[in-house]
Amino acid sequence: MLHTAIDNDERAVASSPIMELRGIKMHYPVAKPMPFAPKKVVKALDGVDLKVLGSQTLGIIGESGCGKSTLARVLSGLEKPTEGKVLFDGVDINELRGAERAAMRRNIQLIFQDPYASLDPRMTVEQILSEPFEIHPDLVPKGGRKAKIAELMELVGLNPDHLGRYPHNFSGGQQQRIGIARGIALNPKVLICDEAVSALDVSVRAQVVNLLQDLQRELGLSFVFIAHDLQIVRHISDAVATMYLGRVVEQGSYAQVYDHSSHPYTQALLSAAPELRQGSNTARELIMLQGDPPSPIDPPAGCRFHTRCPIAQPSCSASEPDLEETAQGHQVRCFFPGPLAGRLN
Amino acid sequence: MLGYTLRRILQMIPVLLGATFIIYALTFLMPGDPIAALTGERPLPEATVAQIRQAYHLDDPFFVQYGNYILGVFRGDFGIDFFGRPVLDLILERLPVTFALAVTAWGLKLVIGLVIGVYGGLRAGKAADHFALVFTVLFMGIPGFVIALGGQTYFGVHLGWVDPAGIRAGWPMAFILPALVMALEAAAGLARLTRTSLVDVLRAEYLRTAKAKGLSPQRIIWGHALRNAMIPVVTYLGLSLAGMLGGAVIIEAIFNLPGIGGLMVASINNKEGTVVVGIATLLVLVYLVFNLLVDLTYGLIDPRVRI
Amino acid sequence: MTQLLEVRDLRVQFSTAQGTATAINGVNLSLEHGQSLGILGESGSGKSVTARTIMGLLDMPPAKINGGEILLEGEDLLTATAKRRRQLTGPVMSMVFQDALSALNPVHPVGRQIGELYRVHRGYSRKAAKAAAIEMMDRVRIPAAASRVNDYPHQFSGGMRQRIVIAMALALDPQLLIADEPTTALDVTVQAQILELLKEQQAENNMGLILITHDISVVREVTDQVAVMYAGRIVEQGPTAHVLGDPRHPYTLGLSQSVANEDLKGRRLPAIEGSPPDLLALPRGCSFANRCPLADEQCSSSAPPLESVGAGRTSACFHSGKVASNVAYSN
Amino acid sequence: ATGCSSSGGQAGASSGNGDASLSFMTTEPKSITPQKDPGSQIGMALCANLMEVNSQTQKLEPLAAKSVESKDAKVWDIELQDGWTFHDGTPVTAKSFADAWNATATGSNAWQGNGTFVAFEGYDKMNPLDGSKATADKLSGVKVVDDTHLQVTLTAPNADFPKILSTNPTCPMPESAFKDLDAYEQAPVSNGPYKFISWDHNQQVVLEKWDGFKGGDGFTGGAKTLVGKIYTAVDAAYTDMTAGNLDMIRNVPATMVDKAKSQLGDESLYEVKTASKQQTLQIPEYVKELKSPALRKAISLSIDRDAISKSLLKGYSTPSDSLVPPSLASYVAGSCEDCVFDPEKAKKILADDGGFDGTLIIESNSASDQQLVQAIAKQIQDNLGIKVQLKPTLGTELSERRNNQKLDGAVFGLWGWSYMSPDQYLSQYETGGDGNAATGYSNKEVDKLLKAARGELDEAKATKLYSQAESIIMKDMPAIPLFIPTDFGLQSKCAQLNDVQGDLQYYRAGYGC
Amino acid sequence: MSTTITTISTSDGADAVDRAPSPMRGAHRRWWLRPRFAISGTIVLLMILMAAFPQIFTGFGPGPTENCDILLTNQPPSAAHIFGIDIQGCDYYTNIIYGARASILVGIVVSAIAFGIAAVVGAIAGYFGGWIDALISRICDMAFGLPFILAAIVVLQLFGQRNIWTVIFALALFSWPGGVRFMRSSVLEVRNREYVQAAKLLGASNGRIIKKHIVPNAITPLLVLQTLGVGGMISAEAGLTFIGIGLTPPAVSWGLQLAAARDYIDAAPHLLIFPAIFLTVTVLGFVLFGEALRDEFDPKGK
Ligand SMILES: Nc1ncnc2c1ncn2[C@@H]1O[C@H](COP(=O)(O)OP(=O)(O)OP(=O)(O)O)[C@@H](O)[C@H]1O
Ligand SMILES: Nc1ncnc2c1ncn2[C@@H]1O[C@H](COP(=O)(O)OP(=O)(O)OP(=O)(O)O)[C@@H](O)[C@H]1O
Ligand SMILES: [Mg+2]
Ligand SMILES: [Mg+2]
Repeated sequence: MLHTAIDNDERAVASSPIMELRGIKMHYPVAKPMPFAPKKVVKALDGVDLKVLGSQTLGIIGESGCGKSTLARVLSGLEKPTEGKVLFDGVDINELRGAERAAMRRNIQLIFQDPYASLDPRMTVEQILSEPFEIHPDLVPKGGRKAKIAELMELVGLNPDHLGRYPHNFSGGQQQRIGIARGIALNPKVLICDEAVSALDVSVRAQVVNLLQDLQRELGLSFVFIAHDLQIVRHISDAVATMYLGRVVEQGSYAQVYDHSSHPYTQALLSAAPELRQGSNTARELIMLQGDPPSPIDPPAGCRFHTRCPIAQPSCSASEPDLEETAQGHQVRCFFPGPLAGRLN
Repeated sequence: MLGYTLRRILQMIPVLLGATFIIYALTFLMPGDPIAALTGERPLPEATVAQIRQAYHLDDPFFVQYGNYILGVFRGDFGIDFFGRPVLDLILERLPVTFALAVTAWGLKLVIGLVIGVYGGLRAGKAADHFALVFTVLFMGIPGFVIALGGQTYFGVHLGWVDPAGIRAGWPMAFILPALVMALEAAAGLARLTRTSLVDVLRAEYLRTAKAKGLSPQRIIWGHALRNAMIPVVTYLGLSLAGMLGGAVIIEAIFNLPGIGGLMVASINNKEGTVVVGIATLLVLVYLVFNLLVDLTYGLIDPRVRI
Repeated sequence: MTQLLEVRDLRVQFSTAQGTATAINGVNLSLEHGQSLGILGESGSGKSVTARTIMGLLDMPPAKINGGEILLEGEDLLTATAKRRRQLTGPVMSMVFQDALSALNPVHPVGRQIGELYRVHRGYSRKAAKAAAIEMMDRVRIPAAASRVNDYPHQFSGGMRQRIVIAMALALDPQLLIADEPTTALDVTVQAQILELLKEQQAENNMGLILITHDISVVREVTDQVAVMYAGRIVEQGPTAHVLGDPRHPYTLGLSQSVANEDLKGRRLPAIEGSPPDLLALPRGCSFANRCPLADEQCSSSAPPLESVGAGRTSACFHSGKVASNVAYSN
Repeated sequence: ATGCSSSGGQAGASSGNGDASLSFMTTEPKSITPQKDPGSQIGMALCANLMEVNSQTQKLEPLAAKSVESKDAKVWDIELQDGWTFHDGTPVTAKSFADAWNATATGSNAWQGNGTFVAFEGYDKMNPLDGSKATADKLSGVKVVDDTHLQVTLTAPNADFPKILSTNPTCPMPESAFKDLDAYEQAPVSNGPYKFISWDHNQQVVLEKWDGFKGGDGFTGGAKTLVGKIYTAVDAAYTDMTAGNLDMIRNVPATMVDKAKSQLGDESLYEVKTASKQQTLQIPEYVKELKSPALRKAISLSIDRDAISKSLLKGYSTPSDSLVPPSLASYVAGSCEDCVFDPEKAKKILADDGGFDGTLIIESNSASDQQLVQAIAKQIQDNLGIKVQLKPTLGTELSERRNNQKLDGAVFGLWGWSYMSPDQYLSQYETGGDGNAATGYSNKEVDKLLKAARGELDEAKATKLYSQAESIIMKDMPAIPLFIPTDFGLQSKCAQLNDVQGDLQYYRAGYGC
Repeated sequence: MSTTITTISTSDGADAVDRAPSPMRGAHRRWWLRPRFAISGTIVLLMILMAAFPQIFTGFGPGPTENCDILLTNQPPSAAHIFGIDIQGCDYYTNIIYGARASILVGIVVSAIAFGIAAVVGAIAGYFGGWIDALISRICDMAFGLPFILAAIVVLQLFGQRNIWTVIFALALFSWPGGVRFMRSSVLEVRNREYVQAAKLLGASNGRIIKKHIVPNAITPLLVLQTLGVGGMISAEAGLTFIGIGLTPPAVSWGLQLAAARDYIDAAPHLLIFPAIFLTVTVLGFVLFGEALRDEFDPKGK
């Protein structure tokens, strides 16, 4: 049985980055209208630098389509970025080959949004959970696998007697637990959760979030946590990055980003969440963003947010601001950072 | 749309080349010597045979023959048959008949298949649905020539409604009966597809929206369900027309329609390689064009498909 | 004055391969003109089925309405003729669906889909219907509506599509609008826009609104009244602020507690353990008993009725008095 | 029957304004130039040959020729009729024939009539057997003496030469034809009783009686218009006839006869009087296992021809007991002693011969007579107790295998004559003769007898020589005679079919409405 | 102050309920009681039995070509010969029973081959995409575009002796492209499923992913298609034989019987009627069986 209370300050101790993204660009080609027409691309990620610190949680927030899932795929090594480096322990994972790559594979795992879709419906839980060990036979000797699988089941709070069942025999929350068990089977260092709790009911969501936090404490995992539920991201994260149109526009500790956000987009985003407005210690007023995010095929010139920014100045469309440090560990990509209150017309 | 079409046309070239190559190679491999068979029981003198071979380039190595053939095709020259008639003429003479037959059959199949399919789909799971299934599959199961001969005797000879054989009556009278037979045989697949697709669509959320708008059932079915149900059906429809062009051999023979089918069988029997390949080339071309048309139509009825 | 909507003891069952599932097990609801009611509950609790039953959109079979009344401005919908129902759906009551992409017919331009309402219910000409559709699209703030009226659903973003669905629902200025999870698929910024739009339209037209969701903060934000559903039943109902601030049913309490908040940072979240009962075999007693911290013998032997627990409030719990002080969910 | 064309036919059955019209079944002609497709009924109607069989007298008579004569059967003098013209009015001259013959004998033209001229002097130069290039482009044996006289020299005496002149490959062609053969192909001009009107590909060919024809009765038919309706299969034609859309069908399969009797009435059936065809099982000499004459005889004895003829063939075939059909003068009844059914004797002969433990392969054309071949095979297998395997192949392939001597076993086949002469049958067993490739049978004695018979102008003597040859061949039994099929035609009420020496020709049918 | 009653989040199977049961499981229950399944299944079973052990049905009587009497040719049905006598004078009932073998064998083997090829090739095309997919798709186009009859005739011409295996070969050669397309599109659907990505993340090789995840999950529609196709192939064999390019005697098959019967439609209609009935019922059986299977496997089914 796991401990119930987690010391907040204990985790806040800064550790060295276990993963790092450097200048990541992920461009997807768009189908050409004519056989010899010029090439066009979707710039899903367009220059992203991020650090994932050891045993910490990095939360990522942003509107739909801003590139969060793409980031998750690039981080996990499912996709090779068009440009830039994905460093794990200082080594670019995309340069690794053969055995080294296989070994690296174990270190980064991804938990998917839809718990049911991420489990092969034709496999029993036992088959699903033994797959990692079949692929990496050296990890656990054949005889010990059964025990290891049972241990995993227990770890995520599932009854090992249910190993013979199929995914559809489980509830959504339980399915997500199976997914998590598979994710941690290989003892990864980094677990990426792309909306891993979005599909779950509130009460179940709470259970899974608790489980993730328990695991982090127990196993020293690092998390990259992507979610639409901003309150949950705040709850679980040590550091948070806000993304907009393929770029990180603000990052810092959860307190810096949530309570002292300096980028107008972050502020608008947070203000839009009713759960953050209600019963929040920081007074928030709804800042309604107009319109949809521009197309990632032709992002606006200058600051990418200027088309929807409530405090945009003509200069904003001329050039793009850099991600600049406004406080210790707090970086903002804005010419006019700071609280919006009082600056809205 | 234009770009898409262009790209598709470019893709056709290798397919066309490949298909003609296969058929060419196969006819080349076929046993039996067309020249030896030319004069029946009396073997031709060697020299004559050699001379004829030369005239038809049959003595060239296979790849040279094929190459020459393809070059000819690109110039619109499909070669000549052993009686000196241009193959293209032979085919084009008969193509309209097969075309008329296939299109008529296709149209009838469309009507029969859609009506039965929609009928079954709207009453999915009920007796009418099962009846529709058995009806269509029954026609699929009974050998086509049985239906054909029966229809020919009854409607053609007994009742005298149509000419039992030949195309003298012209379109549509000469084609109705054979086309109907083909349509009945082929309607089962369409009916099933339509039914399945319609049942799927009837479960769709947007039909619920339509109901929530207070629309009448007729309006819901005609205005919202059918067009969506047709989307998966269109592919099948287009390709089946191409298939009917090449698949009417038996029906053409029974109803004495001078179409491609008879020519096809006769030329294979006589080892008229150029004719066989010519037919294959044209039919593959027709198939590819239909395929393209289908996909373009697809774009028309389903706005989500961007072409 | 009559209530806008009154649902009395509604019961709906589904026949499935495994047996009969009781999806709605005696639901009572009432709504006045201009009022907004939130329906909360976890997945599978029967929120959508309730909405569909009211709208007459259930597929029968497999569904079967086993009893109850649905009175729309005093007129019983369950006994009305199909034609009469059609006259009411659209002009008097309408609905917004969750998944806006699948709720719109992919092969028709959005303008046509909105305009169809005017053509069918008001007999507009094609041209007039189109003009009305543009006006409606303007009303839900679709930029450059006139130029987008001929676009197809897939050409719009998720938020815009949802607005079009709302435009369709509002087109004939209905008295009652049922919105079934209108923002679940959307991200927060768009959600804020949509909720704002709904609130505004409701106020403008003095329309009754039923908002179905499992997001407590959304209910808090938008509605005056809230009903909490559990396993096909309303377990608690009353003014939103009161019900959520001071729950009288352990399930309501569990729901409101399991949401993260700033003060819980760094701590475990309280969660309701277990899962809802099997609808194929509902327990004899209180459906929530097996998950309830307060459950005792009475709870498992008989089902608690929905009883008044204060001004305008009802709760279906034998221990409604003990909830606030005595329940805490583990964390 | 002729001459009633003017008596005015009823409307309906006839075309247009009361003119008598008859329609007949044909397949889409590969060509309607007689030299290219000698079997074509259309070609026959278009062309008047030098000699022809009179349909009334059944005798071979000069037609376009005034006379065809020879003293030694080797050099033949031909005198043409005076004043004959082609349909277009140009005169028919000796050159018209010589030109046509030379063109037909030119190998590279690959006209089907080519082989007809094999007996002519100079043919070998135009079609060298060893594969070398042709050294001549004209038949040296054909000499145009003057406009109405031709002299033909053969490589060896052949008394049948006048009969050869009655076959279609010897048709004349007008000079205009050679200017544009392709155009001629589509609209041939000839000298026969009917002239070409139109060819609607795959639908019909229309011919019309030519007023300028100078041949007498017995060479023409009764209808003013002849319409060859094109069918791909005889079944369709039959159905069309039952629907009243067709007047004449020839080569009606036996399976159709009973049906026709009941549906169209007895009078619709025309039975060809002179049987000209025969079905045999030929046994190639080069198939080692089947070399023994005793085995062949045993096989022959094990086939119950009567039973098959009565049941399967419904009596529309008669068992054959000779290598030639009975209609030929050289026929000797029972010349094939072992063509009776005697399974006991068969087994005994086979046992005495040492038995047979291989498999008897029977090749046949997959498109025809499948049931008959099966029945025969079954008889052999059941009655003789040897294993029989069928090998049906397509016509072209079978021809090739037969001509190139690549058969794997016995081959079932049907043989018919082009003109009525024992030579047409027996040359199959002459070294290098017509159809000899099938069996490859070679016997010097037989060769000598046949050569002598051919050169014999005295018919009685020739007949004797042919019979003699046959009895020698029969000893080796390179072919097992099976059946003489009865040939049927179908006619509507208006058509009156007749045949000339076993050949039913549409254009000579009378018009009876 | 508060009574903490419930256990904590790692509580085990207490809440392991059978959630919304999958449609498949439900449908599978007593499937054999469904009329469509029962009827078609019985037909299919019967026909397969007939093909495998014709002796059972002929009561250990003589084989198809034994005890024949050519003199009895084409006799109509009688008490002794319930289906009458065929052209060769043999008992027609026996013949038809033995004829099942060729038809069923062709139907099943061709479908099985097409199934195998389509499964493998379709999986490869769909999974790898790119030029492999383009190549395979173009090849499929070729095979599709060639008129089936023409291609089959030409291929059948290549064989001197045509027997059941050559017919199977010719049919199989041109009957897989449809399956490939089918398989390809269902693989395309499965390929991007999250469980496949999860396997990739675990470091699974392409081979393993295809074998363990893609094929098992994408195969059902193809399986159903090919079951439906059995009936089609049986008809196709009969059709080829009918136009004289399929089986040749002494083989016994319904196609041959129908082809032979054509000449005797009036004289001996029983020759046509009986094999036609058998063929129709068999095709019907297999098609219905495929349909029933489809309904069983279709998650949207009921
Ligand atoms: N394989 C792909 N090909 C082309 N475009 C892609 C591809 N994957 C993602 N994109 C585009 O990249 C952008 C970012 O997508 P991504 O899925 O990362 O967004 P997201 O932030 O995860 O959104 P959501 O919150 O809706 O999941 C989108 O515009 C998307 O359309
Ligand atoms: N067509 C149907 N057939 C069988 N059971 C059904 C059907 N539709 C709904 N149900 C059942 O009725 C119950 C209530 O479903 P409903 O859709 O109302 O839940 P909900 O509260 O809207 O859940 P969610 O939040 O997931 O939308 C569920 O248990 C569901 O399984
Ligand atoms: Mg995403
Ligand atoms: Mg719902």
